[in-house]
Amino acid sequence: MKLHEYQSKQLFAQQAIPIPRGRVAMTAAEAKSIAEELRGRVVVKAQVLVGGRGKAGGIRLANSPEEALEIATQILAMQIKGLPVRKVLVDEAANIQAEIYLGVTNDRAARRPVMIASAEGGVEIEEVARTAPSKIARLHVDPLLGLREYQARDLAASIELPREHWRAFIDIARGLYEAYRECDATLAEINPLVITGAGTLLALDGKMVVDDNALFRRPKLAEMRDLDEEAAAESEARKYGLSYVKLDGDIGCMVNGAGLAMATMDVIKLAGGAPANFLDIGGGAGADKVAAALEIILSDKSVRAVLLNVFGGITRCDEVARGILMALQDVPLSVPMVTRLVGTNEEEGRRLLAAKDLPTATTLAEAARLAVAAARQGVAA
Amino acid sequence: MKLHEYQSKQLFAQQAIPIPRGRVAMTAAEAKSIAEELRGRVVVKAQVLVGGRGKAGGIRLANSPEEALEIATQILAMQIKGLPVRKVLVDEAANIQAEIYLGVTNDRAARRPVMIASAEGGVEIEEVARTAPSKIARLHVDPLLGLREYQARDLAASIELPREHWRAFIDIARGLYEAYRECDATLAEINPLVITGAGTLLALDGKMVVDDNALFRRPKLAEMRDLDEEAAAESEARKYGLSYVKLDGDIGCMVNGAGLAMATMDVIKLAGGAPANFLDIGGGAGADKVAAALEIILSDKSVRAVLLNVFGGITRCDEVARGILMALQDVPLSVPMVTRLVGTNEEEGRRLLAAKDLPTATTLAEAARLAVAAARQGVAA
Amino acid sequence: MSILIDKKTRLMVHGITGREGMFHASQMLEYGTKIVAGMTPGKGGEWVLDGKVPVFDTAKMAVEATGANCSVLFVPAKAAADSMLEAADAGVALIVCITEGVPVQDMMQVRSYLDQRGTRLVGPNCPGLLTPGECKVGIIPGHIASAGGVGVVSRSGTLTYEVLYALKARGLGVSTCVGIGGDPINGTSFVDALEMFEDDARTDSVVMIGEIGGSDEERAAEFISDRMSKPVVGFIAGRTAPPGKRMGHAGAIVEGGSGLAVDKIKALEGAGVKVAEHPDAIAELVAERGRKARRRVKR
Amino acid sequence: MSILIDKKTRLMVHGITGREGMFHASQMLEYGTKIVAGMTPGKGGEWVLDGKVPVFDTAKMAVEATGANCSVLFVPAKAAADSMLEAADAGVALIVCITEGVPVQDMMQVRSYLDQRGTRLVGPNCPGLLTPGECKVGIIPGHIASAGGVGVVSRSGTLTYEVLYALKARGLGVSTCVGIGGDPINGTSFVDALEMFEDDARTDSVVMIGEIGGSDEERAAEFISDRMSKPVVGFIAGRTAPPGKRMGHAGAIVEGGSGLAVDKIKALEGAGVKVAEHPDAIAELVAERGRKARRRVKR
Repeated sequence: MKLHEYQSKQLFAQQAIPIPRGRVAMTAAEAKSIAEELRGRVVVKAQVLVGGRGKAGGIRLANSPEEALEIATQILAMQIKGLPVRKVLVDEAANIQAEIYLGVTNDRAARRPVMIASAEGGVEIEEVARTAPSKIARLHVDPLLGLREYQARDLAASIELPREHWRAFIDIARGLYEAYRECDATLAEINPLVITGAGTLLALDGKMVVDDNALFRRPKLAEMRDLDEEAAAESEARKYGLSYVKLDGDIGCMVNGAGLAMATMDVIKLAGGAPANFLDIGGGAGADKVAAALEIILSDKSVRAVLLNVFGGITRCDEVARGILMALQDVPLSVPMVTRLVGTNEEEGRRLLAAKDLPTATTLAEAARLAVAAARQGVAA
Repeated sequence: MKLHEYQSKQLFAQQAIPIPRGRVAMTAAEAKSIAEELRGRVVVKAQVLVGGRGKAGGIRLANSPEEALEIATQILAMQIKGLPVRKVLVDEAANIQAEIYLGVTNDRAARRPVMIASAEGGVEIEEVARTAPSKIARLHVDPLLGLREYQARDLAASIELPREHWRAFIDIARGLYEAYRECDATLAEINPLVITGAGTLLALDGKMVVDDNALFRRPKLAEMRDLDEEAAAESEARKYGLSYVKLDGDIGCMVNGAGLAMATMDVIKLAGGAPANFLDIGGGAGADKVAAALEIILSDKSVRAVLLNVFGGITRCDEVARGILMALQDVPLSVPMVTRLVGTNEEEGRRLLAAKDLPTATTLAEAARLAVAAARQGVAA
Repeated sequence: MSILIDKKTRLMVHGITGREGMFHASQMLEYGTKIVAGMTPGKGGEWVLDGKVPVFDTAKMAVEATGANCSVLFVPAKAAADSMLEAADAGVALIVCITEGVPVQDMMQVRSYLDQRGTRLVGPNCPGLLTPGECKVGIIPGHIASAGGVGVVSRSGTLTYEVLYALKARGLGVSTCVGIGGDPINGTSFVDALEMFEDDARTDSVVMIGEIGGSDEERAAEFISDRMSKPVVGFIAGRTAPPGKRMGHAGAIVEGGSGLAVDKIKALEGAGVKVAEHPDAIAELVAERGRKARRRVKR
Repeated sequence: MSILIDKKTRLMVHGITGREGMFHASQMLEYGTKIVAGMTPGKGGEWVLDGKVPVFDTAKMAVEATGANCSVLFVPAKAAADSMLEAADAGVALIVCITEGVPVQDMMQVRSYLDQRGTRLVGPNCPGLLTPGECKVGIIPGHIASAGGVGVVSRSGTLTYEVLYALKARGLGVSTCVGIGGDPINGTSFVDALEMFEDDARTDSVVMIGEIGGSDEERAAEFISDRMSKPVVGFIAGRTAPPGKRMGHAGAIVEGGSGLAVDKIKALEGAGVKVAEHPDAIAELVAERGRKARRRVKR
């Protein structure tokens, strides 16, 4: 789960990381009154869960409360990469002398957290990593010991941070690591971490991604989820423990397992079709999950055929079949559906579907061919 | 630093360990009003930092507020093992079905925390450990991982706790471990942890010892130190970072290093004398420390001679000599003093003392003989 | 021979009294796996599966009483870390964690601890292990594979079954199938499994099924190139996945630049791996390599 | 030969710019110890001790630049755990922590981490090491010991100096003196040091100085009885200490029943150790054993 900049910065502030004074506003009028409170120049920043806000014009400087009103009005009317801007953060403008990057994430290969710093913050860190990897300092953290003071100091030394900023940098790095730990984050980053004209460090922008699997023990973070920012279908899917991503094609997919779901999409493409979505019904999916999944797929108007591909491991084929039949009681099947059930209790599953005249395939390639043909027939009809 | 029962139980309660309702009282009248609040039978418990309160009559049951007043009056007039009782804890009386022991401490040999449990709580755990070691379950904890739920369950199973109490026991054990961690304790124990008539678990008595070396990061615990409970000389010594223990003899000792201090005491005894105290001026002791140490020793009226034994490592002999001379400016030397300075800058130290006519010895045995003789002469004189 | 599990495996099932645990324990038992113990706190003393399997309250008790040397976990995600540590402390040499949804920071701690002890973990979020005809630990349907010389290792669950199914249809048997799971931090990597297959006398070729995300496949390619003598056939799921979109597994996030299917395929092909275009083609490629190998032997 | 330190030791001094660090660094340098680096965060780039020793900001930088293989710590107690971990991570093989007052829970974590890495620690709260004529790491006054065949290991600080002083007065030289420190959780135990002395060609006898508290001496007695061929002379401080009273060190708490001087002396004597009544007698016993050994050789 991605958090907004303003949420991430609030979590940072709880770890005593200095952030600019400022607040989030839902309306332009609110933005103006925040600007009045802050006095002086402010920055109005679109709060949307995509990158590239700056380039899209979603981050702008305002010299007065009136200008803040005007800019907030404009930004709140924007869409950035298809996402409507519903909130703006109004922050005191900072006097920036230098921009640092500081982040912590999980290193899969090393199986431990890695803290990353660069004296060249502010730009795309991936770009620096690609073109000048020596400018990126990496430091692995023992997951049982946490980030120690000396490690944060090593990092400061590695990026050749002037020594007068070490104390502040060490405290911020340890605070950031704590935020990452306390929030079960998979990413916590400050970019840029600026050195101000007054010689202090300030987290000007912040980003956190929280491990969805850990939300059960982070109830306060779970409440931070911004439902506005998710497609309705994706929110609906999550409610049932389904993983759904909308795509551009016309063949709705319902598959158990992410790997098989991706392979199914690959095979649809090989067969000349295009998947309308990724949908993983997960392991141990019961009838209610399958029914919900089918409803979500059919609610997408561009879907012209459905391919249901289930290989039964934890999810038993008979359960899947019952789920489909149950869903069909509520949702009339507006497009053709090809099903493929193989694995645990497969005969029982196929028997249940065949009894209701639902076409079944045995190989994945065959299922994809049938689905692509069915979608074309739909278009032709 | 030892904590009182009522302090320990407050710390346990912060980890959600159930404790009896109750409060501490400084006067009998207060004890009465607490008993009135609690209603029903109460237990009045002397709060002194020694064991064996129960046997000494410091823990008594009161059936009414009036009885609580009477008992508190008696207990607050007591001395237990030489310590005056200045506070009583007034707790709701519990309906006890069974008594368990549960504690966590540092296992020096294993170099990790060890959690100890026994189904036979309430009595002296050392006694059970000695006579029926199989009734004591021990479980080592990885200091980086902490006490895990399964370990607490293993412990419950080891002491054959009825299964219906496992959930409560696991939570209490993990809470106790957290208290131990959060307080930098060297001991945290609940004895007895009782199973009540209502089938719940309750920490009836609690004891914590906090690592003095960690008090710098536990300011709230440092405030809990009960100055009333310490001899004035020991408090004074601690202020200067000295380690002082009053003993029964007449030869005051001032030594650097605990091992050498103990050996010095041993040698005094071998020479036929008796040490009046243990006093370790520690490593890196400056002149002010030494002066304070001398003042503390001389304030003990049973001291008939002083043996100052310093072997210079971190503490340099010239510093010690200057400390003595400085102290002698404020404190007239009422008894003879034998000094022995060997090690770093020893010549300079001896020269400084010799210039003021202070007798010096070279071996420890010689120093002890001289001090014992001086103390006897003092008695003869 | 085979890797990780065989007829000597003495299995303990964590969470055996739960719905999934019970269902799959009965499937494993039916397959011939020696389930010597079940483990559910609070249910110690019961006997399940027609009185064939004793249930214990703690893993320690189970291992002491039954000599279990392998643990399989069907426990809720929030209890998984604890169960893995418990199994390791009880002394089993191999832990297979089926549970999905284990927090990634839990996994980092667990791996760190298990590595200190030298305990092998497979998973989490994996289908487990299958040595056809000998032992099944996990949820891989037993009837879709027969015994033979193909080692299978996969990050995916159900996609693996596809491949086993297709191999069997072509008469190709499997030495051991290892589902390593799709989570970003897991116990056994591709390289670990490939190394075991290389050393296993029964295995004569290997199928490796990867996914987008991470760089485990790239490290596997390096290992294959440097150390493998046996032929490897590969497949990478997610060629058509849009970059940067999360695909159910945390393991399937495409991480800035690396982790793309195209890079993984390139790395594998560079190491001499035949990479299949779709799952059905995997079995075909294995059969083809087998024919070639036989032809080489004949000449 | 000697144990732990010798002429090849390349020392880094943590906290070299502090008062104690600077004083003892100059003493060590004067003794002949190769101090290759100092370490004080924020003072990197300075040169201290008449421009002989460069100061670094981090241990990593110091080790990379100078090849330091041993670290000695003169840092405040609250920074000690961090400094020990830093030195271990920087790759030194031996850490000597002079600092006293390190919280015991810090030490448990540090030991656990150092053991994983295989880094040896001596201390904390110890006087350090002295290999007479070769190298001094810590605060043991150099002039009170000469080179020879007696290995000395001690929990105490200044009491050790007493013994060194008395040995020298009798013309007995020392191979290495190891001050293991009096804290309840430390790096090197009596058994560790005895094992090294047993294996050291130069050492022909050992002096072991214990204290009340804990059971390290009892374990040492067991080791001596089972494994030591070289004669050991012992001393235990605290015969007259009242039981249960805290004696400055946390290490000197008498722990319920065990830890008493009388038990330790009994255990050592049971293992064939000659236990001295007072510190001055130690040297006498060593000399006596030496004479006996020589007599045995002569016959």
